[in-house]
Amino acid sequence: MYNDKVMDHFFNPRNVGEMENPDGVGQVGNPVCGDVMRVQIRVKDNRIEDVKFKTFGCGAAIATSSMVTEMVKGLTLDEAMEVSNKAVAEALGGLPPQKMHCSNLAADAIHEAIKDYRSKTAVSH
Amino acid sequence: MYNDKVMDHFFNPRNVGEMENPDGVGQVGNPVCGDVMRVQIRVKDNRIEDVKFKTFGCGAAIATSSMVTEMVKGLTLDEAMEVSNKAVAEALGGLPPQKMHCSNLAADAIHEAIKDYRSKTAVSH
Amino acid sequence: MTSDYNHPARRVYLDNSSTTPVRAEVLSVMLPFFAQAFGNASSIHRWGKEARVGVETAREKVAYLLGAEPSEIVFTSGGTEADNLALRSTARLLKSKGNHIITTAVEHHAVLHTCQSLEKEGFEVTYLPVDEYGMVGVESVAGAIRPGTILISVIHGQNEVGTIQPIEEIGRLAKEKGILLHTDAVQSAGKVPLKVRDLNVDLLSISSHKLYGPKGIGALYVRKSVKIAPQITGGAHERGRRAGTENVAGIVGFGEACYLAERELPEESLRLTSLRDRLIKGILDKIPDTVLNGHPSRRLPHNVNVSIKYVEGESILLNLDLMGIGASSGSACTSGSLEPSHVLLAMGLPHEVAHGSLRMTLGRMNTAEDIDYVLEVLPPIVSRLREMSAFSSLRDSRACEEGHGNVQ
Amino acid sequence: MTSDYNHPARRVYLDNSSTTPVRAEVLSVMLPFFAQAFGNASSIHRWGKEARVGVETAREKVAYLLGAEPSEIVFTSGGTEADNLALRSTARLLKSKGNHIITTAVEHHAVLHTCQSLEKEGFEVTYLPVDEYGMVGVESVAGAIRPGTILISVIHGQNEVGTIQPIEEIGRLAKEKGILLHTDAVQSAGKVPLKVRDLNVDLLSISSHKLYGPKGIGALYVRKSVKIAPQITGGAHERGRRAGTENVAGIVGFGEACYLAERELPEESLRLTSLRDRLIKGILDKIPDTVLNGHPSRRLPHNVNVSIKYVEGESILLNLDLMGIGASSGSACTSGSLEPSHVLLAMGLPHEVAHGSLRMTLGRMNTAEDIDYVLEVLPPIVSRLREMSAFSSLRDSRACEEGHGNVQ
Ligand SMILES: Cc1ncc(COP(=O)(O)O)c(C=O)c1O
Ligand SMILES: Cc1ncc(COP(=O)(O)O)c(C=O)c1O
Repeated sequence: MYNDKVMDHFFNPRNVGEMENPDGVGQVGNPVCGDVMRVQIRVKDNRIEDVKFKTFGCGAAIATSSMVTEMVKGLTLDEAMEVSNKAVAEALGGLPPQKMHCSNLAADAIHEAIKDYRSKTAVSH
Repeated sequence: MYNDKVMDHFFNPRNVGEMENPDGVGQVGNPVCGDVMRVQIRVKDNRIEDVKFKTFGCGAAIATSSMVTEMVKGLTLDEAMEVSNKAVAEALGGLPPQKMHCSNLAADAIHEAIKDYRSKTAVSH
Repeated sequence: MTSDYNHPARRVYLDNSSTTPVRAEVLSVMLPFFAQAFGNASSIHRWGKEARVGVETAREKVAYLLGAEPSEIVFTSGGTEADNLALRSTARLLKSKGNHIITTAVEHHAVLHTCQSLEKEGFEVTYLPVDEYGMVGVESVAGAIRPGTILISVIHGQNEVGTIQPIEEIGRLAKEKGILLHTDAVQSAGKVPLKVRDLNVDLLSISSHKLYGPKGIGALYVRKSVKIAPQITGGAHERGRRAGTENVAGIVGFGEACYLAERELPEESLRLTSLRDRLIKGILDKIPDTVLNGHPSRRLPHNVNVSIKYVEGESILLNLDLMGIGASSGSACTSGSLEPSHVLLAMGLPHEVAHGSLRMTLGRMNTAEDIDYVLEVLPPIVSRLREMSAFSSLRDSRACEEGHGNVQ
Repeated sequence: MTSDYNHPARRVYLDNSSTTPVRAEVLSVMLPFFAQAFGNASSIHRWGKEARVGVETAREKVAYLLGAEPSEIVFTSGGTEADNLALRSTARLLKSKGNHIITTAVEHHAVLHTCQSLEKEGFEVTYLPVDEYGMVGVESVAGAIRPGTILISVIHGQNEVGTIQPIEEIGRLAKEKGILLHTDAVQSAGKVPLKVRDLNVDLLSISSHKLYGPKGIGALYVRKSVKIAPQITGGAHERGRRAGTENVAGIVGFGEACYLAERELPEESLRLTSLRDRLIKGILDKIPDTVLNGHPSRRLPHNVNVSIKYVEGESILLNLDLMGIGASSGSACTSGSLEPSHVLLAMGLPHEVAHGSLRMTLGRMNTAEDIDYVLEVLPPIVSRLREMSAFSSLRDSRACEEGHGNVQ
């Protein structure tokens, strides 16, 4: 069902975990639907310096979470906002059709984390 | 489908053929239905001294024709009139259910031959 | 003429339109799917994935035979189910557009009885007549089309008499009129080229066991643009078009059989045609009062069907069987009903001639020696049966018959 | 935790409710029917007669498993088709008597989706609720009966959670009320005694590939006094109850599988029960936050179904597969829809717990060592997934969650 790249990210996910005092946190999905992704970012000079994730979900959910963290690390926040769920799926070499809708929300989680960061910094300024 | 006794009568039918100047002839069935049986009898002292048949039909039709000739040879005409199609089927050890209706008319042919004989002798007296 | 049933001089199977043996190459690709790659093709573990690969590879091979795309192939439990699915699904889905179906008088029971059952549901069915060769005319199809006609179903290669119908032309007509066309190609598959794009068909049925694959598996080709509703409901198998755990080993065998059939078709079909014509000629030459049934040239390469007058089909079959020859007949006794073959009657054969029909259908194991054996064995069987036949005596002695008027 | 996919430490197939491998004894009786006794069972020649003997002997063996008469067995292409035949045929034939059908919320899709399609045809269907164990109450069946109820269909052994329904009692009730009772016994066959006279059922579905027979074949038991109309129409096969050339090899294998299953049932069912309980206990003991789904005692001997909280089913399956273990889940991701198992939801499980369900179904190849291997491999998989699960962190850190309110 899944290709080798997806399986690699599933079995050896990059950037799993949590950080202390993240600059932004994004969470999408819903346990009722079978998917929850939670992303934390550390921001420096308007760039994503570090990123960690935790995901409850199927193979696609975990692999896309892992993939997106690799993709956005080092990008500017604006660049990271341009990364789409579709781009994540493509970077993984494609997902099974039935997985394109559910289980592919990882980019959304990043966007939420960036928005969270921006809203907090907006407030503190 | 057919038991060994039926097959024996089919492959080695008794009393096939025609006789010269039979005392009675009976014919039943219809080529349109796939079965025609024709029986000739020679009568002596009110008994069936000899009997011959010709049959167009399936395995059951040929086997029942053969069987009935064996059964009636030597019987009085009244006794032969008592031989039923059912009795013929039983003497053969049974026929497949779908053959009980069609292809099992041999006793009828005998009865017709006896009636033919009786009608002719009635006239000549 | 005695013969030991269990030790006939030769065994000659001439009933390949009824079913065929599974080829060794086919059985060998099936075997791993019984106890090793035995998974449910819907499961995500290794056993399931192996099974899925088997199913999808087979789907490509079936598609290759038909010049179709793999996604256009729906596996079913056989030709009968494929015919049922094609007709019932279309009828129900298009009910709002119309309730008229056109078919022919020479369809297999799988189509004929399904049409009859649709009539009970309120559909109107036109059963087109055929000519003396069992051929339906394109004009007659054209003439039957009316507003509300939703489906045309015409058999491709007729199973009893071998006549090949003008499906391409009917296909062009159907396309022009925007009416769906189904063809039952169960007998043609692997015998004559059968490319769905050339045929202009929307739906086409095939069956594995007619082309050296296992029994219990078949397929319906469904053109990409055509929607069908499942007739067997349950899981989401076959993209929602046919529920039920996939018969993986059967599908794999079927695929291989289609692949081999397509690869060998050009040569094998010539070989069969020459055997067929040798057998037909031999029978007509050696046995008086015989006629060929079906079209002389537009004919399946493996089909021989003759009527042998004054004898009944089952009697011939039993005698042939004793001699090791397997064949079939359209006589009532072998059709499981009181009527002889509806196909022979539709072609205008009298009942009594239809009762004496003999079908011999050739296959890849048959050789010229088999044909010669049949031509040696059959004539004496016929003479013997004719000698004992009350029907042939009718012919010879109409006069004497009148003396004893007991014909019912 | 690394493992080479192609060389796992052990291969443990625990998805026997999904399908089973064909037993060697079964395959060996099937083999002669592919290329030697390959005839069409309806043909009158030697090839046909051999095939017919195979089919009828198999019919006796299937009847033996069910304590039925051979004439009460109708072969179908599988469990799904048997369920479809039972429901659709009854519904149509009894339409004049009424249009109400009673079933349960925990049926297999083969019954559930067929009932839904009958609703579209105008039938009314009551889907009875079940308790937390997936059990339907006899009183609840009784309460749903009304004038116009023509059929009750209740699954025998539930395929996902293993709960065995009180069919005997429902059967007594149905008999008393003169209503036909169908049961889907696909999962129970060969696992628990299944005598149709004891069960008081009129119709009962079974499937070959669930009991070590080949895929693509099944049967519907039809009590002698019950008439059914064919759902697949065509030839007069199966006494007019199911058209299509008989899948002879499949039928022969199915028969043998039934015979062996019945013979070995008493011993094998005890053996499975003890393995099952060892596995259940091991999981509940070793992995926190797990619950058993289904009835603790009125349960199929080979079924283990647990919910493992805070992890999602497919993730577990993929990890188990890497380690050589085949299992299944009721999670949405493996059900082919967005919803998790309708069965777990009907039992009242919250969605998120249903997503984390894991079904392991034992079979005749499984040993105590297999169970121990699973109990060694599964706990670290679960820990690892839970560590990376955003869902478990929700549990531990409700407070912090509120700070970042992006939950959709
Ligand atoms: C023309 C035709 N259609 C349909 C069928 C039915 O196919 P199956 O035997 O696979 O059900 C047959 C053969 O029986 C056939 O010859
Ligand atoms: C309870 C139940 N009913 C019906 C079926 C369908 O049987 P088959 O796979 O033979 O179509 C299954 C299995 O898939 C099942 O578990």
